[in-house]
Amino acid sequence: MDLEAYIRSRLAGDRRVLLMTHVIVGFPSLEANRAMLAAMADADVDLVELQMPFSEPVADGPTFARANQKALEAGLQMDDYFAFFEEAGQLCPCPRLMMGYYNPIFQMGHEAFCERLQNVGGAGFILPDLPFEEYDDLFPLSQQHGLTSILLMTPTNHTDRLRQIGEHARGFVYAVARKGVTGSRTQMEEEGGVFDLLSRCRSATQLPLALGFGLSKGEDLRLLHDSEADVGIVGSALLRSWEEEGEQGYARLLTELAQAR
Amino acid sequence: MDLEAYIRSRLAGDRRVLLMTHVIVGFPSLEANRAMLAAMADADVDLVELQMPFSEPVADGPTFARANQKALEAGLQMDDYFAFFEEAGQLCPCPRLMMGYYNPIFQMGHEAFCERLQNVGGAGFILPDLPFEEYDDLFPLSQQHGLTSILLMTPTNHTDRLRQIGEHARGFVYAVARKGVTGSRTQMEEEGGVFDLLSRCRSATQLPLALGFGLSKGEDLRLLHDSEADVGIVGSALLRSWEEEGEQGYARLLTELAQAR
Amino acid sequence: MSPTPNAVLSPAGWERLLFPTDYDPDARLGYYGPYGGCFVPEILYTTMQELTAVFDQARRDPALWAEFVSVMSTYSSRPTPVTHLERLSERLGGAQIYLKREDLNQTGAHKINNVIGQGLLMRRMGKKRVIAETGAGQHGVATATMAARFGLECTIYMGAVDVERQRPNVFWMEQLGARVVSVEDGSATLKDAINECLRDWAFSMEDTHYALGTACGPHPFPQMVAWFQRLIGEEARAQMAEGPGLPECVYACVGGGSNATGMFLGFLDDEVELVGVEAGGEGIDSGRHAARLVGDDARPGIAQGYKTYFLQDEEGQMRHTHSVSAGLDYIGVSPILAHLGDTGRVRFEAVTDDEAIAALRLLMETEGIIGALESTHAVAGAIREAPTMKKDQRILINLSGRGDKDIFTIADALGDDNWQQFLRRRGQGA
Amino acid sequence: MSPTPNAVLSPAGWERLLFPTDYDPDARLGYYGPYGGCFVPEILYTTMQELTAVFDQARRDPALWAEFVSVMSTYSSRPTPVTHLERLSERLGGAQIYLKREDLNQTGAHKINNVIGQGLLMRRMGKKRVIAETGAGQHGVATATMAARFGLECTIYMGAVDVERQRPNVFWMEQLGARVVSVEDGSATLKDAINECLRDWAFSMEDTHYALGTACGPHPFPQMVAWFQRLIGEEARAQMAEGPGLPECVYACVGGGSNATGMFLGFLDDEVELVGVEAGGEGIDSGRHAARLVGDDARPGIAQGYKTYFLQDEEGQMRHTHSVSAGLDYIGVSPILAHLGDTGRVRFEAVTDDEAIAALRLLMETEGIIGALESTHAVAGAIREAPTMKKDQRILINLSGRGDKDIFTIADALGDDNWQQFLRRRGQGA
Ligand SMILES: Cc1ncc(COP(=O)(O)O)c(C=O)c1O
Ligand SMILES: Cc1ncc(COP(=O)(O)O)c(C=O)c1O
Repeated sequence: MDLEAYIRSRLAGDRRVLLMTHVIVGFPSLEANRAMLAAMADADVDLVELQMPFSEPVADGPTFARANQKALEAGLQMDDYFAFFEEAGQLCPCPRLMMGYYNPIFQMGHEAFCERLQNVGGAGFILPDLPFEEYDDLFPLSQQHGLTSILLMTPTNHTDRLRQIGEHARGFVYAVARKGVTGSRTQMEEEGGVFDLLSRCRSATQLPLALGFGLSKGEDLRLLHDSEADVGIVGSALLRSWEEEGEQGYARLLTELAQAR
Repeated sequence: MDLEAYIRSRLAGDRRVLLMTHVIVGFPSLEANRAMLAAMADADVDLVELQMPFSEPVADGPTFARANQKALEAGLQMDDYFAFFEEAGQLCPCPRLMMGYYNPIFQMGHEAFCERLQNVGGAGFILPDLPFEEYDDLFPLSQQHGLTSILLMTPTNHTDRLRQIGEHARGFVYAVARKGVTGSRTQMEEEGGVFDLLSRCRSATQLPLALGFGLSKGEDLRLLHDSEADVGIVGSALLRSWEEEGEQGYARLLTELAQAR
Repeated sequence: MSPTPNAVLSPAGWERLLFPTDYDPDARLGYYGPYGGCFVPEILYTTMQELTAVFDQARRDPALWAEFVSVMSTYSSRPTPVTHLERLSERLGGAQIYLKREDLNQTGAHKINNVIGQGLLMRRMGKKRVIAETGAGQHGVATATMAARFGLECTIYMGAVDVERQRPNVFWMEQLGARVVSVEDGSATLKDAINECLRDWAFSMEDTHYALGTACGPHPFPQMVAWFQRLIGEEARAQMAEGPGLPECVYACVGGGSNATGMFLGFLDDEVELVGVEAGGEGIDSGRHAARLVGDDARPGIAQGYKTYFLQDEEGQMRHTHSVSAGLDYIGVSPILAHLGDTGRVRFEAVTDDEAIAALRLLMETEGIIGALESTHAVAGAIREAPTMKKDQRILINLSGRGDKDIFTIADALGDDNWQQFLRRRGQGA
Repeated sequence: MSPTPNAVLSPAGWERLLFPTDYDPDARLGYYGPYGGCFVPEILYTTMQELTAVFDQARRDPALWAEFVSVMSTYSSRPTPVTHLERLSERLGGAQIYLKREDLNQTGAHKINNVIGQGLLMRRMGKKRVIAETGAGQHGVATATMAARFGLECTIYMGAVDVERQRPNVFWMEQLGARVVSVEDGSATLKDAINECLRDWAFSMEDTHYALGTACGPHPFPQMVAWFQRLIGEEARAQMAEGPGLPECVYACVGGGSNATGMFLGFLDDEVELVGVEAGGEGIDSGRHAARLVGDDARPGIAQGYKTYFLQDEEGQMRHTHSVSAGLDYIGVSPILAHLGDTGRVRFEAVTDDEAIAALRLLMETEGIIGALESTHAVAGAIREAPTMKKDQRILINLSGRGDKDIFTIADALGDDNWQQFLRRRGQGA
């Protein structure tokens, strides 16, 4: 089942919105990542992104930037990443997306990347610093390997740009809730904010919309129930809860989020 | 008796050359100065210069420069200087010359200066930073006050300059033995050195010649016996002996110098 | 020594090099051969497009260039002179050596050229806040200077390591009214400061311009920075042509590549050999260096918004670089230079820390000129080659900046005891 | 604000001011009204005469001036620009303020003008060694620079107190190949360094030239230094005349007086008010200052080879002076300025340490220009007056140097904690 169909089928149940979560592989440790994925399985999370650490994470705010760096300092390499990606499939059954920066992909080669990601069971990938014009053979190759390449739409994009992205998008569209990088809170109900963005995205694509950047609690998801959004993405808030409240706090937040779907 | 006549009369005795000594008033202390003058009296010195301390002693080398500074730091003022100048007349009977820089004289005024110097029994003065062109009314005033203003001739002066100086000179001419400032040794027998200078000075003046700068021992005076020089001036060597060997060493050097006349 | 102007680039090659096509909102511009591009998060797409459009309009408007030249000649000392180094040339016994004196600029380096140019663009865009990265601190000081002069709010991002290495520059930036943010991420040096600027910009682009300091980063920065810096090369070419005659050979140091590109563009269509000098650090073999185009340690990659040769490991993670000169200590290099290297139009050399310091000394002793350690890399390159040339041949070196700013580094490198003791006394509040 | 060009000095007044008669070996020249002269020990008489003769010949030889201008425009960045300070003028709400940018010179101050000029005279005299005094270190660095460039041996005398205050400059002088001698005598500052130079010279005059750094000292130094520095005024007058129009008022700081004299000479025959700004230190009343022509603390006297206003006690002993800026911290003042003050052609003002520091900050914040603390005295003077003038009136200020060199002093004055902590770390060898 392709990603779009999967999302639509999950929404056919009683979930008003789906939950996609995020892990930086290798941070705080692979051990911790395993516990996180187990908690996600318990919460029956719908989708998960597994971020591949990179030394120059320009789209990430301080929390994730430091996490990237720590994971690399701890020695995480590509082999470890893909091995964990595979293992994650056993820990948590939902579709897994590779998320990361383009350079490591460019270095291993598009073909090799697609092959490896397919081999470890990836559903697709998100490359925030690779605009669609630069995909080159990544579009056809990803399709050949059964991978969905996810594109982003943002509040600063003009209508034609959104339309162009819509034309290239597959699976679902990652709608970036606000300006800036990962990690800050988003004020959901701000004038001209999230809901405005979602309706602009909806004019540009019929694909499911996943809203990310700054969602942090059940309430944020609930606010999406009657919106154009099909998926809510929670990243840094979860990492923060792990760091501040440990495994139990993490599980508690996951449960809150899951229940708010 | 004027200074020139005094020198000629002393040379009429058995002295082949006269000895002029030097004191920086207030250094190391007035007390020490008194002992110095007493020793000079014992050695029957022929002439003495009493240097008036100045804050910018450009013609003095390190030893004297520091002595000027120390005397001022110890609080020596003009009143002290002239009082000591007068007292020196009791300590040592020979003619006393004021030696110093021009600015303090300029500040007190030429007239006042001449009057004060006359009142304390001065025979004349030497102002190494005042070229004869700048004397203005100092020439006539000094004569009115019975003071002889001593000019300098140096190894770097061309013949016409020496002749001009000769025309303005009175009493005797202070012949500077070498380039530089006070305080370094002079090699008396160097090629084109002291004796060359003396004969060039002699062509420019019939006045007695006093040779100074760097004479330090009896032998230096003895070398002047058959020269054009009428007076040998010893300054820093004496101060050095005081500092290094104390009062007794000082007296010993004075005796050596006196005997070498 | 065999200049071969590349057919593709000549005549008027640089026009085509820098402006491959007219602006077209649907086309992604900014490629120089396979290098360049604009790899930014989608949130910055519109900003980059707007900047490209504004720049594209401005560069076709003769009034902008005239205004730029006018500001540079009344606020800085343009045209900067070309100095003939008679004593150094004599000492080396070969070619006549000439220096283009970017060190005499306001703030002491070529960086001000680019910053003033971007300042003028900001006026056109109506933006009131400027952000910039800085490594050596030169670009930070230049940006803070421009911000003060133009009345703009200013934030400078600087790696924590560089903040410590370049404290005097931090002090001056703050005095000039800038906020200096110390960046603790990554290797806490220049590249991390660039990342931090991109992050700030992703929030603030509405009222904020990012004044990138070298001919790197996403399009249109390489093009824009090179375009303003070409003032160096244009002046120098005219000065040499009117004076002693065109040089056989032109040297410039290569950090990000802005001073080199700016200089080289003036001579691209001439029979003049162009040599870029990279930081060889402790030697290419030691692995402790910042040479991207010399040696085999760098490979093409994509980071910080553009594609070029990067010093990176097998898996695409950026490596730590090393150079005695903070301004050359960078993982990437201008895509324009990467391309000119591929085509053979520019030759690249690397010079070690020790050679750069020796060149600094020789230049001081023979000519009384204190070059920046960045710039003395170029001097060192020329020193190697001059003796093999004839006395009637000419070398032109771009002295991109002055070295006063490097006193802490240079005094350390030369092991000056008096300086160390002085610092100890001052540090104790004496 | 009522410029009254002095009849005696105009027209072409400066020609007559500087060169009262032709050279005549029997006449003692170098008087400006009652000030000036040549009060040196007889041993230096011949040297002074020779120097006067060489200079006298050189100044009548158009080739010398042409060579001077050529060196200054290829080795330094002459003509230095004039910068209009729009933001500062606006902030003050009065006259339009312009800066003559001597800070953009090679070595960062006007001092290089004089030194290069004297270097060209040395070539004519065939002398191979140069000595110089320095206070702030600027003149020492300039002299060491010239010596390196011209291939001369160089010794710089510097008061021990200044050696400590200005360590960075000492470091650079040494790197440039000069021997720096720390002078412990007297107050161990500038005046004592001058004395030490005169002492060295009394030994070494045969192969050595004393390159005095300001328009003071025995004739022909005031004349010679002013003659070379007038390049500033000539350029500035032409730049103002061609551009915005002549200023109503010209400001310059006055240490020894070389930058002020050089600037003022350009405007002596114009209806332009000339204002010299002295160092008011902690205030004239405090007694801790270096104002010779403002207030009553100085009287005419003779020291260091010339006659002028000196800060001295009743008995003619020189006093300790004080200023936050080492370059203005001097007992005497140019006899040319003393005379121009007497005749009313130049007005003198004093500015306190605090005002000079405030002006430094304001200039940085509004215009991005870091002036030397010496120069910001002139800026402070103009800041006082500008608001009382009309918006279409013009003030020209000579920015004699840049302030990077003052980082230790300025950071102290501003009480910058980060800087102190940085020094502590560096001092501990971190
Ligand atoms: C004086 C100087 N030269 C050169 C560089 C290197 O930059 P680029 O290669 O962009 O000219 C720097 C960077 O800080 C610099 O300060
Ligand atoms: C920058 C600067 N301005 C002014 C002066 C004062 O000297 P003058 O009065 O001779 O110009 C100095 C002296 O060191 C200086 O360095």
